[in-house]
Amino acid sequence: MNVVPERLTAKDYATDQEVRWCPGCGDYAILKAVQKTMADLQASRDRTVFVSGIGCAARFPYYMETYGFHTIHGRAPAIATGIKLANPSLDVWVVGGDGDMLSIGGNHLLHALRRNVDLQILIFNNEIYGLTKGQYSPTSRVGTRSPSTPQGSVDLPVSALAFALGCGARFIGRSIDTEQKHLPEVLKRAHGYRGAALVEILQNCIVYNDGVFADITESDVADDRQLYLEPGQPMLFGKNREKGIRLNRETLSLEVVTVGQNGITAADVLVHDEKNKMIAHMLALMEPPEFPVALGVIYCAPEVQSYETGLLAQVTEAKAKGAADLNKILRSGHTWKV
Amino acid sequence: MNVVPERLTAKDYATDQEVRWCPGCGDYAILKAVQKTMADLQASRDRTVFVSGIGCAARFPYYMETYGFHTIHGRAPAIATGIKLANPSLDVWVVGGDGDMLSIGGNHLLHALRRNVDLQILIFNNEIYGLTKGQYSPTSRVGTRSPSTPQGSVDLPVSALAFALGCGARFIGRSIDTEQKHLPEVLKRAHGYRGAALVEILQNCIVYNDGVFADITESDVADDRQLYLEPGQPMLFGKNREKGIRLNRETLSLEVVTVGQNGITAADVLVHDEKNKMIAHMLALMEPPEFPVALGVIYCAPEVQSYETGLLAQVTEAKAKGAADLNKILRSGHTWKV
Amino acid sequence: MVPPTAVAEASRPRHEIDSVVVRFAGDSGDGMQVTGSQFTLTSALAGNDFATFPDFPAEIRAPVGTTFGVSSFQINFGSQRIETAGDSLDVLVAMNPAALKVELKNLRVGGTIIADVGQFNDRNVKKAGFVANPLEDGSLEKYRVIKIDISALTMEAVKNSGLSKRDGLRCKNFWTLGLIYWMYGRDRAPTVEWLNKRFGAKRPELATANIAAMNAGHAFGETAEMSGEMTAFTVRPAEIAAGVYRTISGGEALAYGLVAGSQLAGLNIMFGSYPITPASPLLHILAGLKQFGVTTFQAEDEIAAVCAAIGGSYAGQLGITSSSGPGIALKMEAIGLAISTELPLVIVNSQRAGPSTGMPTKTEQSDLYQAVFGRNADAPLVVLASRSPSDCFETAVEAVRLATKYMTPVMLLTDGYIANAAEPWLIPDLAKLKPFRVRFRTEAEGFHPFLRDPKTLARVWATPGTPGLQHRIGGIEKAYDSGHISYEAGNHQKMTDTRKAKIDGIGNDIPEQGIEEGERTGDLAVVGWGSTYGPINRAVYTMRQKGLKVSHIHLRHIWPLPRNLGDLLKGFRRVLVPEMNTGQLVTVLRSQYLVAAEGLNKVNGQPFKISEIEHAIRTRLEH
Amino acid sequence: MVPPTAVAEASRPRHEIDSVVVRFAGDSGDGMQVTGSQFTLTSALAGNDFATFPDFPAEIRAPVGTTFGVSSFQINFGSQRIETAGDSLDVLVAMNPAALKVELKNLRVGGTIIADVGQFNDRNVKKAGFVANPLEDGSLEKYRVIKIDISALTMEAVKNSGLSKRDGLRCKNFWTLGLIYWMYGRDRAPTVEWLNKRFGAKRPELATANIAAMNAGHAFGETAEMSGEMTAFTVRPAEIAAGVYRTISGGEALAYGLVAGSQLAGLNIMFGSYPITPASPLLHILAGLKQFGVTTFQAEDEIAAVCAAIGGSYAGQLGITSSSGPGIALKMEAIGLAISTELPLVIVNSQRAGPSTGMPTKTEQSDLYQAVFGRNADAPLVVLASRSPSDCFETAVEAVRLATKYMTPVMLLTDGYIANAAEPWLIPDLAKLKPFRVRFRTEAEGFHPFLRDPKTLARVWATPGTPGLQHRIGGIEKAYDSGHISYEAGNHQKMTDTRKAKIDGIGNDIPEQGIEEGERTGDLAVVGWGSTYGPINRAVYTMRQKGLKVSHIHLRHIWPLPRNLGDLLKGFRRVLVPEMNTGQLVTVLRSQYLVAAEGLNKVNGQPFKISEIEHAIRTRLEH
Ligand SMILES: Cc1ncc(C[n+]2csc(CCOP(=O)(O)OP(=O)(O)O)c2C)c(N)n1
Ligand SMILES: Cc1ncc(C[n+]2csc(CCOP(=O)(O)OP(=O)(O)O)c2C)c(N)n1
Ligand code: SF4
Ligand code: SF4
Ligand SMILES: [Mg+2]
Ligand SMILES: [Mg+2]
Repeated sequence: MNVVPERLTAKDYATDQEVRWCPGCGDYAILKAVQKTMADLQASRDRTVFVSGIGCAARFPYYMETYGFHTIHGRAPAIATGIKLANPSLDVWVVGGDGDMLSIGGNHLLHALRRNVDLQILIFNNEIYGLTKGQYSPTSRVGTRSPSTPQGSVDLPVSALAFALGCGARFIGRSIDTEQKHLPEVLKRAHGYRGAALVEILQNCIVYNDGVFADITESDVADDRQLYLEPGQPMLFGKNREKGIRLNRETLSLEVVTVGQNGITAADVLVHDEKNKMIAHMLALMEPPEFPVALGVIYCAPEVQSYETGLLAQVTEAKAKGAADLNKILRSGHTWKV
Repeated sequence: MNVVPERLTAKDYATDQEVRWCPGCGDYAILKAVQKTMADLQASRDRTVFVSGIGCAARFPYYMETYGFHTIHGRAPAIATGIKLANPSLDVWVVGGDGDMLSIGGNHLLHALRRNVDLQILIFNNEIYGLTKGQYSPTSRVGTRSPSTPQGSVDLPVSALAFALGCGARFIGRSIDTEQKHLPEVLKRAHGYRGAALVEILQNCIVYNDGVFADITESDVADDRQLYLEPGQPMLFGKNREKGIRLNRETLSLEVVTVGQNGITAADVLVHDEKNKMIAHMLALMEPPEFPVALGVIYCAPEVQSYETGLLAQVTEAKAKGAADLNKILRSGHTWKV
Repeated sequence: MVPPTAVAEASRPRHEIDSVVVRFAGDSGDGMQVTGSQFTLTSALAGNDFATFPDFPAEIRAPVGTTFGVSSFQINFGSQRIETAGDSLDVLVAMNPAALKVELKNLRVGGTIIADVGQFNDRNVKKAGFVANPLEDGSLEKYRVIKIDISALTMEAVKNSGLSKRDGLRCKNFWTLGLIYWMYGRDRAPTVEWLNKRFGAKRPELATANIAAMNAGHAFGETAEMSGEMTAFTVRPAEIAAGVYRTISGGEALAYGLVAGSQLAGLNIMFGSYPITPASPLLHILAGLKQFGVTTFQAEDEIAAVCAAIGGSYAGQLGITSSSGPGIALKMEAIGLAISTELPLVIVNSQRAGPSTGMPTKTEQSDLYQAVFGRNADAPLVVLASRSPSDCFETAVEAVRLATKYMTPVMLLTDGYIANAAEPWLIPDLAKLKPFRVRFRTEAEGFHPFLRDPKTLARVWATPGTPGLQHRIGGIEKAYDSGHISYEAGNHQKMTDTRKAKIDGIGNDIPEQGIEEGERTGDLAVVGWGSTYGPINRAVYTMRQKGLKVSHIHLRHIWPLPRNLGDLLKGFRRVLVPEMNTGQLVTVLRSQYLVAAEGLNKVNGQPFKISEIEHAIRTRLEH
Repeated sequence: MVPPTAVAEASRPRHEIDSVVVRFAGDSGDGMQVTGSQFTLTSALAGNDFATFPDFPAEIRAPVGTTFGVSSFQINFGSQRIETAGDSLDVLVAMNPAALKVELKNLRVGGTIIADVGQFNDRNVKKAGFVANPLEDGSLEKYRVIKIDISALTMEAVKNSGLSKRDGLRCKNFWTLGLIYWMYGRDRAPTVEWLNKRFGAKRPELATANIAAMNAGHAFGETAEMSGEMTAFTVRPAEIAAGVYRTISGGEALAYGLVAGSQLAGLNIMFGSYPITPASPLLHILAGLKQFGVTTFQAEDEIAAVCAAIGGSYAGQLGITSSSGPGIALKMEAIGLAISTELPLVIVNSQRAGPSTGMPTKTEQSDLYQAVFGRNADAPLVVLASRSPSDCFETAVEAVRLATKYMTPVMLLTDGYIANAAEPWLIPDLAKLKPFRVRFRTEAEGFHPFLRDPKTLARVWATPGTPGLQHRIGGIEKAYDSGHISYEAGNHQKMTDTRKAKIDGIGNDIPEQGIEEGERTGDLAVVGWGSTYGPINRAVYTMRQKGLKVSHIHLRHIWPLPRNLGDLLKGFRRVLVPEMNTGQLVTVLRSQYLVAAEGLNKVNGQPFKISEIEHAIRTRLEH
């Protein structure tokens, strides 16, 4: 007789806590997508941990019926590293906003990526500080007027994904809050990657930055501004998938082309190779209006040993060298009797 | 009658303080090169400021007869930003080790670069923590044995320059401590760049990491392991400049070729274009033994408004809007008389 | 423009009262803060004294109708001197069941509830956690309950405005404000003006609709129907010092005080900060004052913020940074650098409830330890505390004076209550403030960077760019006689002693401690600091009326302490220290003066009530 | 192997003495630390009691011959109980003029200087800052000066070793060691063994040469030529408790203590740290103890280090982090998180001279304020201090016990002196230590994350991976009854009170404060903490011999304080608190007990001398 395993549904990953984001916030959609992802993965609720910093995004763990740690601003990657080192069998997700991860938390993100700790790191990028009421963030575009920049911001924004690649990230992906089919797929890929996997999620802050991604997400432009990457598939987009991305191999830059126009054929369109870091760089930096935004798994390097695996192997190795007898160690070396 | 201006020599930029690095430390050579740079530039001693964090490298300001601020570990870019904002007419140099800048100071470096503050930032990379006696650093190669990693380090190092590009740096260069001709040239280019200019200097720590760059600097390998970049010039190296770098435009990767072999001609060799960010990425990541190390100005984007220029323009703009009368402001809006 | 409602005033008899406490409570989206500040403004213009207490939810916008999404604004106004926002409410405006649920406990028995019955539907009632509709089930019989379908009346009032239903309903706060204006005989004109200014240019229909709603609410009060239930009151103008007044919040007063201080010092400001509740308003306000030579830098984190400020001071501007508890903790290492290099620096700490993230929107006074003691090594600095929104101005000027005169970091403590509350302020004439211009060192002769003023012990301030003075400073110990790095034992002792003596010496440059209320000796001294000023002062006043020998001492200078404080305290039989923490100032006073001071501690995120302090005084003096 | 020199012992008459203080001083590159530790080892094997004080320059390797490049190692050994490294030197070994210049002030009048005349050339003499050669100009006539061309004699001794001139000359420290071994009748065998082990495998010629140099130095002592000038001494074994001994440094004792504690608790260790002087040794040593389930993580900075430790504790290991003052300051915000989430955490603070970077290689006790008070909000934790290298072991075990039993951060204070010094240690039998195994929560029934043990008030520890216990924690205030986020006023009061009560309650779980030396009442209590133990104890002992009614009280538990301490202090007429800071413990004692404790403060980077404390005791009791 076969025992039919009890299947958990997305709802089983929701806590009984009232969700406290502003009505209409993009975070609701992300929550839904993550709960769906969990159900798709049939993730163990008690072996999964969500770790976050501070911010609207960082409230996330309270709504996941798993283990959760809402820590302090910017430090989630460091705390998650400690969790993973202490118990590598846990499935650890890190969640934070663009401020949490790229402003105060930039250094920890850098080192978690560089070290290749086996984490799924999600940045909810709304290009604003939501929780503290709307100041501009390191991803805000030049000229952003906010309470702290009444005349508009002057500093150049950082690209979460280009930054990650510069840090040595081996997996980067991107999706959009409301993309309830696409987002879970990207999250599952990230989950499957052994090593640090970073996913940027474009998220609408309805209160302080409403419509900042309208030029990408509004239904009338979406087709022309969203490029869904598939490994091994040509980079086509547009209503009728008539547009494509071509690599200009002379200038080493990307161009938007229309298949069938000016002699462009399907063969001219770049085929997505997740392992090509240089292309990944260019894809990460594509921006409207000139380009569509690249979505999906942009870069996925071959897996190498993750940090905690390497470090804990040293512990195992040390243990293998003989019983750990502290009494004996204390008495080794030069001792004398009185 | 012409007044002959008094020319300052390199010595005029030396303080009376005894230099306190280990005998043979690469920092001496860098000091010499910087003093020479100052003399070449005829830099004003009282308008120049050297700001550093903590570490052997960070002792640097004490030896420069300019203004100097030896601050705290990792924070020099942030302090330098404040200095530049308070007095943009100062010429501000930031100096730090690989630990200072890329470990504890990574976040400040990220944001100084992203904001494009007009600073010259020098990283003395010895791939080790010198001052604290030899622990491995974020640039140490995998397997580095150090007091804190007796079994060898397991984490992947970060590349200072790839990181910088990911952060949005618009000028990156590289040289070697002992290259007394080349280093001042790179420094002068950095100095001339209005915006954040990052220079990585490979530096030998004779005590804790002696010879870590021997595979690049030893005289028997130097020709084959050092690629000196010149804008508009082909990337040639080797004893007789017979080797070159070719771009494989299919895989988007670089290759070492020998001119005259296998049908390779001079035309196949890549010509250095300082403005090409993608090539810069690839150059920054070239490593022996497969590749020579790229030296010189690797990337130099067209100048854009630097951060302090933009921010201070807002102050000027605000001032231009009328006399700043606080008494008046206090009395504006709703007031009432009792 | 003729005030649209000027005719209606005084058409019915009004009861005269001394003071009233009103609290507007509703959903976060109901505009309670705007309502409150408009009411504050008109109270000011009516010549009342007042104090306010805005109380926000932690969430940006919590789901509609929940208790944790309730936002409220309390005002205490009167013809007498008002010290606090009031212990208990006379009038509670409840825009929905959740607001009633949360705030009812603060209403005095017999107090008035004005409820929008239009929002008391089953769903909302349940969401608020009531089992039955409290307006119906008799549970409110201790109060006067005025039930009005404000929602419906508002919709009616704005029906011709062309607004959508949603936008129209949003005007209900102005309908309510109109009603309350009628209750207290207020002039609507300033609010009309404000609405026109706010919406006039871009969305004039919003101005029109809100004005219509306000007028309708006002008219509703006027009409006979309610006369049985509602009473109209007159609150006479308070007797307050003559002069020009305005309302001011703590954030504004701080910003203006810092700018005024910088002008008195002859410096520009380099302000580095990172947003955090409740400290952000200072960043926002200063960002709008750039015309005064203020550069505001939103840094990547608190460490960079303080470091940029230090860099600014090093380069010859006035470095200022600001944050709240957790952010201040992050700045401590860098503050040590400013102490070691003896650079001026003002650090504003808007305290909030902790530990850790705690309750960001709730007030607390628990960073005194951190301010006085919270750094590695012997690292003394100056600590000041402001007692009220308007007092922030003076305290800020004093902070700048001490920082620049003594080349030292100064920590200025304020709190969430002060930062958000507003009060009337007799606007000072800045021309009358005494300047304390900074003199930068320019003479090369005899210069070294740690040369000191023999009297203040302040070191010279020589900024990069000064010809011939190039030098190096840093966080390593410096030789007393040259400023060079020194590891010499005796030198470190001397420098440590000097750093301490410099700060201790400031005790001679600050006013002697005075008494706020009462005699210089007596049975009980109530010693406070910061935002507890109001309730302590009022409680001491009242208890003195009852014949108790109690006095109120309130500290602005927390470190160093005023030189006469020890003697002053010895003149009292007992010393009581009310604090919104578990007992921090009391530790300092006991250690400094060996007086058996005892704490009165409240750590629930709410300001003290006058009655709590009265009670404590009484029990202390009845034993 | 037969000890190569066993024959030579006792061939000449020896003076017997009780104790001697020797200081080896030379250039950083001269190997003084190795020399010192070898001498320490043989002193231990000879049965002496001893204490050592290594004193490093700040620079890694300063230029040869400079005063700031002098490295020295002081040892006090004897047949009596040794408490400190010694106030003044009996013998100063000066390998070059700079060493003489720097250390001469510590030599007692009549003391012996052994100088390598081979290094007293004009250049070196000038570099050290002498105008003339001090060995020649009669300036040393208050001392016994023994001039030996150690350099030349070493070169002679190693001439057949095949070493380069440079490497050969490097053996001069072992030549000198050989001479000193002769002076005090020491066995060379252990050093021979050590040299063979150190160099034997890779560079046997170095072992051979150094042994040859040592033997030559020893033989030099033996030979007649020097007999007029040099005396050989015997220092008898000290009377010390029976058992097996070893030498131990503070760093080692800490590491072993933490591992022992983790074993008693039944936990693995997650150690996160970032290098900093003088805290790094703990990182280095623990990195070599991975077989005990210790994971060492060199983080990107101190914040990440403590955060990783917190993550480790959250996941069910013992989170430990370690740093020195400036790094500890950076950790404070995160420590607040551990306080708020009530997770166990051990924070080791190896104090150094400040403020800011200060003097990293010099010792100080100035982080007590930071430990007790240095965080935002009301955020109490446990503070312990160890008094000596070996005491670090016990203190570390106690830190782990309290952290895990009470689910709280514990700050363990040590200092640069303790971290680097070494002393003999009666090795404990770990099997005899009482285990305090942690019980993780596994029952789902009735679980919530802030359930408390009614007695200790510790919350349950439920780690991710436990079936059915999934829950969320964080730094926002939590409801007492559910652990959910709560902004409720009364709840915050209750939680604040509970956090305080939990820590205060630990006062009942720690030993009553005892007396180290003297009676329980008297004229003067000298109260110390940390590394001042030695000089205080010896001074009190001596003054008691002279009939003064003085007692020594030494605190291990700084917060909470032992429950009987207040009463104890009241039994003394006066209380004196020697500290290497400007008066930090004294502030705490005064505030807690209102005792008129006074400070004896020394802040010059050097430990107290016994005589300084004796003097202070005398002046206090003569008034
Ligand atoms: C140490 C510290 N500094 C500052 C804050 C205040 N703070 C909380 S969240 C936040 C930024 C929020 O922005 P983001 O991370 O983008 O998240 P969002 O709210 O937009 O989701 C800030 C500055 C804090 N809680 N702690
Ligand atoms: C806050 C703080 N943490 C740690 C240290 C200790 N520390 C000083 S320098 C340094 C790293 C030195 O390495 P690097 O920056 O590479 O400079 P190098 O000495 O190699 O030139 C460390 C960890 C410190 N001074 N302050
Ligand atoms: S402020 Fe913005 S990001 Fe935060 S909950 Fe509201 S809509 Fe979402
Ligand atoms: S330790 Fe290394 S980097 Fe530091 S001064 Fe010595 S040689 Fe140079
Ligand atoms: Mg955001
Ligand atoms: Mg380095």
